[in-house]
Amino acid sequence: MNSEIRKSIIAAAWFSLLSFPLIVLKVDYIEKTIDLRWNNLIFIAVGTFFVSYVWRYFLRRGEKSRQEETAVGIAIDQKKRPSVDSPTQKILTQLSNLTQSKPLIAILLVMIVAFPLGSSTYQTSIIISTMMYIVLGLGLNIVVGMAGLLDLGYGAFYLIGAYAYALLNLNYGFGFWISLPIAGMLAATFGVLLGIPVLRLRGDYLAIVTLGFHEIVRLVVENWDEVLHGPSGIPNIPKPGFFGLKLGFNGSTVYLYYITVVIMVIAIIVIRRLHISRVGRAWMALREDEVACQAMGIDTTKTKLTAFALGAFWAGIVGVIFAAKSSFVNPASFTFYESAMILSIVVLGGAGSIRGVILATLILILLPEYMRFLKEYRMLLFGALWVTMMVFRPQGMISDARHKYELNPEPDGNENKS
Amino acid sequence: MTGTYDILSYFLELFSSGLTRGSIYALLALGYTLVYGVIGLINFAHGEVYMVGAFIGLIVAGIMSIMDYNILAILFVTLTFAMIYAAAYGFTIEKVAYKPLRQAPRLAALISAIGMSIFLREYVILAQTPDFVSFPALIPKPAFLLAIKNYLEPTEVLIILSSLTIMVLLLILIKRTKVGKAMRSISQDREMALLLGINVNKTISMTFMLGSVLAAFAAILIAAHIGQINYNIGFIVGIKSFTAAVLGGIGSIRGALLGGLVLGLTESFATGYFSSDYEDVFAFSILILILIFKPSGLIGTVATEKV
Amino acid sequence: MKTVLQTDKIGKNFGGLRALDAVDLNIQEGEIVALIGPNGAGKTTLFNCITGMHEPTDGKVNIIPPGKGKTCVNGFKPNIITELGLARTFQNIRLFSKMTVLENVMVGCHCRNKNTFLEAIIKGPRFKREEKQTLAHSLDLLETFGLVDFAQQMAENLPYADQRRLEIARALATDPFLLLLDEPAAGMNPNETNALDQLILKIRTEKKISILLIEHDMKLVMRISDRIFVMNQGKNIADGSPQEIRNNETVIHAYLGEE
Amino acid sequence: MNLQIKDIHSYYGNIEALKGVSLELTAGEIVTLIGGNGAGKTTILMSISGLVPPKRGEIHFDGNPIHALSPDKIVSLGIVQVPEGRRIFPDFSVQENLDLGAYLRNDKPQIKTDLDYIFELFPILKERRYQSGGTLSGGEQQMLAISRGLMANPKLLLLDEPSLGLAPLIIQQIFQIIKKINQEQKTTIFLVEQNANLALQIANRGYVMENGLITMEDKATNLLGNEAVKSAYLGI
Repeated sequence: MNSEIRKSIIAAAWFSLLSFPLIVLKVDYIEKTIDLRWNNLIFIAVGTFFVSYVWRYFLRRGEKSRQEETAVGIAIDQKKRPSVDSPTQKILTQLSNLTQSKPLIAILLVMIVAFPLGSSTYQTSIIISTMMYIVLGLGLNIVVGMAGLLDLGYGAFYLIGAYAYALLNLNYGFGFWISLPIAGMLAATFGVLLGIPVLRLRGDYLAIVTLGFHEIVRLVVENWDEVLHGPSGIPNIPKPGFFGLKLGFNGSTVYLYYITVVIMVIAIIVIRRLHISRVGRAWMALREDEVACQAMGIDTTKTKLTAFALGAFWAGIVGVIFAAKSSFVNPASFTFYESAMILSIVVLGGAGSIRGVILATLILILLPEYMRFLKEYRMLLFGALWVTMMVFRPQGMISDARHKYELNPEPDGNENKS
Repeated sequence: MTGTYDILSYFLELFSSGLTRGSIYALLALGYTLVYGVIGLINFAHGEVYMVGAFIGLIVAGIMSIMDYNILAILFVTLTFAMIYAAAYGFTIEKVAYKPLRQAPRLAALISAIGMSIFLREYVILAQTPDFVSFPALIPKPAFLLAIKNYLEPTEVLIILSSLTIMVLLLILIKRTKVGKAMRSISQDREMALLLGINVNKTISMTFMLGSVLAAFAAILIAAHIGQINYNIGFIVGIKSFTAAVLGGIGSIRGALLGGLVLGLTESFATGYFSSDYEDVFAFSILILILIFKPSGLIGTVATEKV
Repeated sequence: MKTVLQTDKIGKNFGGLRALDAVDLNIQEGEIVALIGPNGAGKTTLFNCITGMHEPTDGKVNIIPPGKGKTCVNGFKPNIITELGLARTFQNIRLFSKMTVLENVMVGCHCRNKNTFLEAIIKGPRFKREEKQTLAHSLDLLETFGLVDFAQQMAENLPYADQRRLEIARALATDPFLLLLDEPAAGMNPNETNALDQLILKIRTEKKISILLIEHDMKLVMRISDRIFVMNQGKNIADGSPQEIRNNETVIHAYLGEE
Repeated sequence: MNLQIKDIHSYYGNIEALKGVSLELTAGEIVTLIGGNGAGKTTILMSISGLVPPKRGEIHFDGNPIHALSPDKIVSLGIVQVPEGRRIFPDFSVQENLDLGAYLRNDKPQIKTDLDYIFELFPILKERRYQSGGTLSGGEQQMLAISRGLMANPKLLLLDEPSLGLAPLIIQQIFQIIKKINQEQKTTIFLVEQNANLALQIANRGYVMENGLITMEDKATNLLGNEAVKSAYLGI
C-alpha cells in the first residue's frame, strides 16, 4: 500500500518535471516576457498522482485476473471455462441487453420522432450531428470492426460524399434526393479504388496508407481551385425541399432531422443484416485470421473490397447530409481528426458491435456538446481515451457482441434475435 | 551566360534545400526505423516528440535570449535541453502507452500510439498556443561559409553537416557499443537476445530515448532555420520521415538515411521544377506507391508469415 | 480404388534450403494416410504445397475430385483449392477465436453457398434458404463432434482438445473429399487421443472422405492409418502399411539416429 | 553445482506442456533428455531459462530458487541455452555473434582466452570470422551457436537438438566436440536430442520423456538398448 503511494508520488514528480517547461513557462522573446503559471503545475502534480494510483491499481488487477483465469483453466481442466465477467462488463451487458427490450425501443423511437417538436432548431441540429456520427461509426465499423482493416482515411469518403452533392448541385443543379444515391455509390467506388491497391497490405501499413489517402484527397481539394474550389469551399448548398415546397430554415432543419432518422434506421437494419449474413461472417473470419479464412474457401480479395465499398457507401451518404445541413463545404471540415473521431467511436464502442457504436457516439458527441468546459479538452481526452482504452480494454465497451443464432428455427424461420 | 548561371544556381539552391530536408527526414526516419526494428511498432507519436522538442527549445532559447546570452551558447544549451527532454518524453511514452501492450495485437499498440500523438498535440495547444510562434534564428553564419553564399545557403550547409555528423555518431554507437548491438540483436531475434541475457526492457527504453534525441536535434535545427513553429509541425514531418523510412526499408538503418535523402531531394526538385501546390500530395503518393509495390523498401527484406 | 490426390515429384526451395525434394504421394479414395517423420522433415511444407499456401518450386500437385477429371492445382489460390474439395487444419490451431463455435463452422459453409450481400439486406429467398441449410448443417456437424452444447460459446473459451475438434468440424463444413489434418492430437491427453481415433474413423466411413494426417503420436498413427508415408530431410524414405513401417530399418534410423 | 527441478508444470498458451516434471543434474555430467516431438523437451529448457516460467513447481540452481528470475538473471548465474534451430543472428558477422554471447561479461582478458579456445575447437569459425551469420552452412551455424553459448562462460549448457537438420558426418563431429567441452571446461551439459543413439553414446545419464512427463531415468548405457527408448519415438 505504502509502496504504491510512494510510486505514485514518484510518478507525480516525474510528470511535473516533464511538463514543467510547457505547462508553467510561457515565453515571448520578442516582447521579452516570461509568464509563470505555477498553479498549472499543482494541477498536474495532484492529477498525475491520482491517475497514476488508479492506473497502477487497474494494471495490477488486470494482471491478477489474467492469472486467476489460467488458474481456473487448470482447476477445471477439461470442463468449459466459465466466462469471468468483471462488474463493469456486467453493467455494460445489462445496459446493452436493455436495448433488446421491444417496449424500450418503441419508447426511444417515439422520443426521437417527437424530439424536434419540443426543441429549438439548435438542439435539433445537435441531434442531427449525433445521428450522422452514428451512421459514420456504423459504416467504419464494417471496415474496422467487422473486417478488421484499420482504416485511418474514412473521413475522405465523407468528404467525397459532401463534395459530390455540392458539385452536382452547383454544376448541374442536382437536388438532394438524386445526389444521395450518387454520392453513396461514388464513395463506394472510391472505396474499391483505394481497396484494390492495398489488398496485400496488413495492419499498420494499411493504416498508414489509408491515412495517406485521406491527406491526398483533402490536399487535392484544397489545391484544385478551378474544379473543386480550393480552400474557400462551396457555399449555398440547398437543403432538401419537401415535395417541391421550399421550407424555412427551421422547417428544413426539422425535415432534415427526419430524413436523418430514416437513414439512420435503415443503416442500422442493413448493417445488422449484413452482420449476420454470409458476407458478415466472412468479414469477421478475415479479421480473426486471414490465412484460415482463405483456407475456408473464402475469396479474401472480394471480401475486403466489399467491406471497403459498403463501409465507404455510408460515409458518402452522410456526406450529403452534412453538405445539406451546413449548406457549405470546405476541405477544413474533413481533416485527419474527422477520421480519428469516427475511429474513436468504433474503438470505444467495441469493434464489431452496433450497440457499442451508438453508445459511444452518444458519449463522444453529446457529452462534450452539453458539457461546454469539456469542449476545449475534447481532443486531449480523446487521445488519453485511446491510450487508456487500448491498455485496459482493447475490446471496447461492448465486447461480447456475438450474435446468438436461434438454434431450433421454426419451420417458417423465426426472426433472429440480436 | 547569365542564363546558364541562373539555371545552375537554381539547381544548387534546390539541391541544398533538398539535402537539408533530406537530412531532417533521415534523422527522424532513424527514430522510426530503430523503434520498428526493436518492437515492430510504427511509433506514430514520434513526430510529436519532434514537435515537443521544438517547443522545449523555444522556451529555453526564449529565456536565454531575453537574458541576452551569446547566440552560440543559446544554441548549445537549447539543443542540450531539448534533447534531454525529448529523451524523457520518449522514455515515458513507451512506458505508458506501449509497454503494457507488448503482448497485445499490433493494432492495439498502433491505436495507442495515435492516441498518444493526438494527446501530445492537444497538450501543446492547451499549454502553449494553437498559433504559429516565431523561433529565434540561432544558427550562426560562419565566415568560411559566406564565401559560397552565392551558391549555397550557409545555414543549410551547417544543418546538413551537423546532421551528417550526428548520424555518423549514431551509426558508430549502433555498430560498436554494447547497447547498439543489443538493439540490433533484438530486432533480429528477440527470444534469442533474451537467451543471451540481454535486458530487453532496458534496451527498448534506450531505443526510444535515442530516437527522441535525434528528433529533438532535428527539430531545433529546422525551427531555427525556418523561424517559426506550431503544434502541427510534427504531423507532416513525421509522416514524411516515416515515408523515408519505408522508402529505405523499415528496420534498416542505412535504408533510413538513404530514404531520407532520396525523399528530400525528389521533393525539393519536384516542387522546384513543377509545382509547389502539391508538395505534400507528392510525398503521400510516394508513400502509397512504395508500400504497394515495394513494401520491403529499397534495402529491406520481406518478412513472410509462417503458416 | 480411385486416386484422389497425386503429387508428381514436387519440390520446394526456401532460399538455398531444399525443403521438399521430388516427393511422390498418392492417396486413394477412402484411405487414411499418415505422414510422419522427424522435426524439419518437410511434412508441413508438403501440406502447404498441396493446399496452395506455398507454390511448389518444381513438380505438380494433381487432384482428382470424385466424378471429375484430373486438375493440376499448382499456383491456385488456397480458397480455390478448398472450393475444389481439399480442406485442412493447422498445426497451431487457427480458429476464429472471437467468433462463436457455431459461427466458426458456418464460415466453413461459406464456399458452398451463393447468396450475395444484396440478398442478405433484402432477405431474399435464396438467402433464407441457404442460411437455414447452413445452420442445420453446422449444428449437425457440431453434434457429430460433441460440441453442440458449446455452440454459442466464444471459440477461444473452449478447452484445448475441443478447439482441435472444432477445427476439424470447421474443415468438414467446406464439404471436402480429402481432409488434411496437421497434428490433430497435439496437446491432447491419452483419453482425448482415443476419442479422436474414433472420430477420424467415423469421418472416413460416414462421410466417405479420404484423410491425410501429420501426427507425432505413433500409437494413434499405428491404430488408424491404412498406410504410412515417412519423410526425412525433405525426401520420402518409406511408404507402406503400419506393419511394414514398424519393421523398416531406415525408418527406425531416421528416428533414433545412425549407429 | 547442481540443478534441481521439482515437479514443474508449464504452459504454452492453454496447453499444459509439462505435467509435473522433476529431474536433477550434478556438476560435470552430460545428461540427455530424449523423446518424440511434442513431448515437452523444449519446454523444459525454456522453463529453466526463464522464458516459459513454470506455473507450479520449483527450480533450484546451487541451492537457490531460480524459477521466478528473469532470463538475463538466469544467464548471469551461468545457465546458458543454445536453442533449437540455432537462431544465429543472420545480419551479424560470426565475430559479432560471438561477442553477443559474452554480452553480460566484463572480464576482457578472459573473454579473449575463451575466444581463442573456441577458434581452436572450431577453426572454421576463425576463417569465417567476418562473414555474416546468415551465409554460413547449417553445420557451421550449429558450431557458431554452441560457441556463442560458450562465450557466456556457462556452468551449465543447455543444448536443444544440436543435430537437427545436419548431415551425419557433421553430427558426429559436433557431438565429439560437445564431449570435449564437457571434459576440458568441466561444463555440465544438458542435451535434448531426437538422435537418441548418438546422444546416449556421449551422455552419462538419460531421461526419457513422453507427453509432458518423465517416463524413465537411467544410466545412458542401460537406456541404449532399451525398448522404452524405441517406444518413446515410435509408440511400439
